[in-house]
Amino acid sequence: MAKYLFYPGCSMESSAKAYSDSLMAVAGPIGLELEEVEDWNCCGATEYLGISLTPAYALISRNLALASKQANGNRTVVAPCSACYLNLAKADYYMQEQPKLGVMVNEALKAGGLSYKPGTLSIRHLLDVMVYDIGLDTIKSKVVRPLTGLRVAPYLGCMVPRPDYENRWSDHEYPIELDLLLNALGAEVIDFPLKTHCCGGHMPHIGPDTAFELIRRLISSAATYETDIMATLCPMCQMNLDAYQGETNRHFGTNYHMPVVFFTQLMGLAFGLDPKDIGFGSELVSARKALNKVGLEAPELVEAAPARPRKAEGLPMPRPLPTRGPQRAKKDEVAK
Amino acid sequence: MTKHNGSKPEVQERIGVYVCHCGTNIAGTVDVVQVAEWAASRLKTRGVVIARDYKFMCSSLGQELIEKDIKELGLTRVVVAACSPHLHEKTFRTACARAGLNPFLCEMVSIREQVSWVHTDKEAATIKSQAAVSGGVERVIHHEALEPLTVPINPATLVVGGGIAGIQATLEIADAGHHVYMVEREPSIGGHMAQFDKTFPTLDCAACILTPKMVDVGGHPNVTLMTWSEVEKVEGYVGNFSVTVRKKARHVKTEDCTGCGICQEKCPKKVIDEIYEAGLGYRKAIYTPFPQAVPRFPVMDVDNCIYFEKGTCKACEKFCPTNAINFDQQDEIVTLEVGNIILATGYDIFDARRVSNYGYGRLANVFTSLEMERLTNAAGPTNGNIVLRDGKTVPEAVGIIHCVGSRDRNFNNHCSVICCMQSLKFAHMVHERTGAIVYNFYIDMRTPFKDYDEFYQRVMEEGTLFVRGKVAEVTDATRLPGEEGKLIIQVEDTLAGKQRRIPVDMVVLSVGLQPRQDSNETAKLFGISCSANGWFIEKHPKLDPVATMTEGIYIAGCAQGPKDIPASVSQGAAAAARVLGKIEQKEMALEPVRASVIEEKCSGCRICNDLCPFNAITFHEDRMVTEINAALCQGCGTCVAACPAGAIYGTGFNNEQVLAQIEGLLLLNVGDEPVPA
Amino acid sequence: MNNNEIFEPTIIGFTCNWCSYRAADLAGTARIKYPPNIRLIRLMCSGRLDPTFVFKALASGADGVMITGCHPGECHYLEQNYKALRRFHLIRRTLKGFGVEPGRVKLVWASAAEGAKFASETAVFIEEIRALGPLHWGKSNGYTPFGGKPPEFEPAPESPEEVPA
Amino acid sequence: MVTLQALDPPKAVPKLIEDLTLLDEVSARTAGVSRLEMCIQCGTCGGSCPSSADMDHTPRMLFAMLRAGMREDSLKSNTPWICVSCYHCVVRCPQNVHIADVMYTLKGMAIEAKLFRDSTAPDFSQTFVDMVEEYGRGFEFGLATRHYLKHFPLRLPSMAPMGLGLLSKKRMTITPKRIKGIKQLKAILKRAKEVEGDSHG
Repeated sequence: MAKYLFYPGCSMESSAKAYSDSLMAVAGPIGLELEEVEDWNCCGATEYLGISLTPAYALISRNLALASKQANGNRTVVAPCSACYLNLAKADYYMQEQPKLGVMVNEALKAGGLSYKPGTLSIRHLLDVMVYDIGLDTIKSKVVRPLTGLRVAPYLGCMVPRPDYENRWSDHEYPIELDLLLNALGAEVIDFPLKTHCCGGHMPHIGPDTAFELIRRLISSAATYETDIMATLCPMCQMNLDAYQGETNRHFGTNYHMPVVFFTQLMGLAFGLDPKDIGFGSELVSARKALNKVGLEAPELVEAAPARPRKAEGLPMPRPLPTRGPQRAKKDEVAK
Repeated sequence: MTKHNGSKPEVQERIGVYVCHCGTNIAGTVDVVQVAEWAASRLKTRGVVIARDYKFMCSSLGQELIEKDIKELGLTRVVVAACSPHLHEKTFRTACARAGLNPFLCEMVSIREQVSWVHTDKEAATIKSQAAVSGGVERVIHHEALEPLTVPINPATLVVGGGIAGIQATLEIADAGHHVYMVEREPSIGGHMAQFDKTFPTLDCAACILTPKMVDVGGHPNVTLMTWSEVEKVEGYVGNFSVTVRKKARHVKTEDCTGCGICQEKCPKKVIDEIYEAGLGYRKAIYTPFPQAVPRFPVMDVDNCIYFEKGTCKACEKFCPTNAINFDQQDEIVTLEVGNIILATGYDIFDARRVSNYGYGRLANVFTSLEMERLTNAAGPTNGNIVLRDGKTVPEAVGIIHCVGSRDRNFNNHCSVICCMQSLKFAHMVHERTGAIVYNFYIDMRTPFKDYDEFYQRVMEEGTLFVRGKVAEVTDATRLPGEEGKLIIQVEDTLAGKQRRIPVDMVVLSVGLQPRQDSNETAKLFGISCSANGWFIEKHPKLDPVATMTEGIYIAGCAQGPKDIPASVSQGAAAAARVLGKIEQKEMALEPVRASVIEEKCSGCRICNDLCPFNAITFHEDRMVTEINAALCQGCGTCVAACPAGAIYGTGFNNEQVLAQIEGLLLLNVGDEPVPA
Repeated sequence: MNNNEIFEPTIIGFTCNWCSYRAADLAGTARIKYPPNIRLIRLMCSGRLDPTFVFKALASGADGVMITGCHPGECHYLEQNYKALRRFHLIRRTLKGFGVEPGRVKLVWASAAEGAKFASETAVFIEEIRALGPLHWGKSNGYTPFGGKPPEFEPAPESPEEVPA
Repeated sequence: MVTLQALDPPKAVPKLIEDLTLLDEVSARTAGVSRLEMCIQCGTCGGSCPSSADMDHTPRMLFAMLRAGMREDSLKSNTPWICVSCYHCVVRCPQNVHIADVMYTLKGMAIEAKLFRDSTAPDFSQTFVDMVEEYGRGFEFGLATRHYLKHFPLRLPSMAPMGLGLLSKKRMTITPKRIKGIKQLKAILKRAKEVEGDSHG
């Protein structure tokens, strides 16, 4: 049983309830125990940082202080939301890089009877923990209904693989962790070129035209690969791609129908759980077709659609870089 | 040990102190006049009879000043306070010798590198300089007249690395009539240059200018060529190195092989050639990397050979007309005796797969510059046709990206020097061979040196489109109409201030040069230093670019830092000139810093016996004393420090000298009462 | 020394001819600044460092001693810096026995390329010694090893005249 | 005789625009070490930016303006407000400039100097922050309705189905949730604002 402190973030209670439900449903089978940080507050998303420095970092750090108090030897905090994960990790990192910031933040925390020593906690994203701690073998062993034939586009968005202060991910632009996990579920994973491109973030509220274009790029690219469903790991990405898809279609006169769900929902599906219990049905772009596809018993493996042009003849391709786990940069340094 | 209670015994020596201004280099921070005056007055009782300051002590006038004082004032010791002894110790010792004073009675103290250049407080710097002079004076009192040790210089030279720099060095020395051993780890010499097609800015064919030199090396009576070989151990010192080389088993008897190539023809195993063809072409499991290879003998790649894998095949053996194949051949260990060594071990290219946003390895039509060299080379996998990875489609638009992996803190900080010119060369060749539209994406265009900028002008005239901006990404994810089926280069055109998406068919990444991945181990093996990122460090970046801190070891070519072919050739020739100079001297004077045992004091405790890594210490059981072989001793002084009886004497760094210097540095010698000036 | 002023320690630094002395030279060539409290002695190798040198320096008025050499594995004489490392530990133990803070002796590895490291390590050590305060070896307990005597600094010389630039 | 006097009031003599304190100020107000002075103007940021088409200036250009001391022009630029915090530029920047965090700093400075041109973004941030300061948690329903009513009233009808969809699928709650330690949080933020004020002198 792997035990972690858990910082759910605001969306998990409302717009990303499907994420929360499915996570709780799959946590048990894979032996993931999550202890919620008590009375946590909002991380400020991408908004507070743009207003004022110390208050923004104090807001984030209240959570770090609460978590470190609750830690009891367990120093890893897991966050499922990209923005929460980044904000917590960023505050911890910058207070180390720039000790002055740590002093100012602690001055503020003192007013609430709290304190936090930068570097005490280790902030990790849910996917990181799933792939590197729980392990793909464990996940694979729980699969009873492989997602055979389901073409899934892995979509991570920006803030999980970047800026990646601790070098936890295999790559900043083309990380393979989500691909590996979906692969373990038996899905047919698309080599999705935009897997870490932006979903628009808060732009639907600020410059909707900008946001619609960003959403269009992702959905249309996924569509060219004949994707059945997109898997994401961030409430905001899911919200933008799912809830604003209709509006985007209207804006450009397009007619995409691309369901977007959380990767934990697909895990639940593969684990044989009831789609209802893992948040299916709450998406605005219905995932029914994709579900039907899995319901079919081992559909014929259709030699699928427009993969990258890779021919057996002609000049050989360079060999892929040997798979690198987390702490990639550190390894490179040692090699030097 | 000296007594020192403020009333030291009068010193018998007559010491001269010379303080250098070094223009304003020293005088700008240190009050040199004050230092000289202080030495003259406060160190009078310590034997100082004259103290002078002078603008440039190292100038001939400065040296004459010292010589004149030695002769006229009868100086018996000289202290020069100036720059680092590593720069001018020899200068001042020679000056002393000219005036009839044993050169080892001169001591240099550094008040430039270790005082004026690192401190800003003038008062503190002046006091520190006084202390340094004081330490030097106390030390020099205990100096002895010494005769330099001389060692004969073995005229044979080892050159490591058979690229163009090593080839040049080898030929210079061999043509001068001295023997050269050339060790190369690949099956053929030629290095990276052998892979190139054209060379900038003149567009000479690389093979046409390189092959004759390779042939010269291969057939030279003064050259022993050892390819498919690696240096394993280096012992000894300048003049007399003993180098152990592993000749890897070729599984081909070179004495019988005629280089006819039938074995390669018959070998059934095809392997991607990662080295010579940069992964774009194939070779066999028994192969010579390219037709003009020197030597002409193939090597067997046992990791891929079917016989070594499965126990059957031996096609090469069956067809070899001279029975030159030998499956049982073993590695051979050879020891070479050489006087000097030149390291020309070259560079690695940056691994473009690390810049994942450029898609190399993921997007088929993204190529590296080395692949592009092979594509343009008439002897390459496409016979010199510039085509996409499908092997046939001629691109209509090509984007060439500069600075890939260079000038980037995420990868290599340095500028790789050759990429701008190399990229311009590719632009020219794509124009010439395909008529495609060519874009060059650069951060800064760097075209120094003869005829380079003229070449840039020429490529501009040919119609290459230049975009100033570091490319953000190369992608096949289309976004706009017209992008389908293309690679899109997304970049900020910084001169227009706008983001652009430029569709092309082919992308060439001008990857940087970086130190050999094992350059640190190589440096350790030869006892030289590497910079933090792995380039070999030269003795002086401007004035001694091919020598190293270790006598007898020289460096040339890209192992020292990124450079182009002309610069590599120059360095190869320069290193050869340095070696030839040493060979001409026939013998070489070494610092007489050696340890010796004072037999009467030796108690035979044998503590020192295990401390010498050079096996210079032997113990005589019969007399129960230890002896040090001066020829083997390198003068580190570890045994001197270890001897509990003080029975080992370290010439040049004896206990009295060091202890006296400590006292001098701490100003214990000047007594309590300031002596009026 | 005036007690009201900030304590300016005097430190003796031992360097090896091949790496650390050149690192000190490189710090100079690169004009990297560090405080002037260190005075350097060149040995051929850190293996030449007789512990007596350290005790002598401390007993003669130095407040700290910095021993420097090539990095382990990079010794010009193959492995002699390991011997320096062993002696360094011995020296610290001995100092502790004498009642002197072992922190007054520091060992720094610096390659010929590490001028910046030499400068920064020196600056750090000077601050460490400044924090420890002056060493009055021989005064506190009447024990005077090696016949050394407490430091006697001469008064600072008169302010030197300006040298025209 | 006609005099030209009445046509135009006299013009002010142009002032020097260089304000060399600007770069340092931005750096000092940025979390972590900004490395802004290390920019080599290569354009990796502008090339990487997914939303640069909508920006007044590419990030690179904005950094050049900061260096040139063009305080007003750079604080007025919409660039920081269009930044979507995707961190593509941050990981690609060859000089490791903390670009995204500099954008946050510029937003804060623009708000302080009241130099933004379009209030949509600052208002959104402020509304969000107000909610968080009030409840300790984000409150999407309140945020969305308040923000859209003010800035995109015309878009509300077309957005309504989406909002209703979210509500009906229980993905939005109408009542906000307040944390227990809201007093503690308010005390912390109050002190943080004082500390922040002091740090700018």
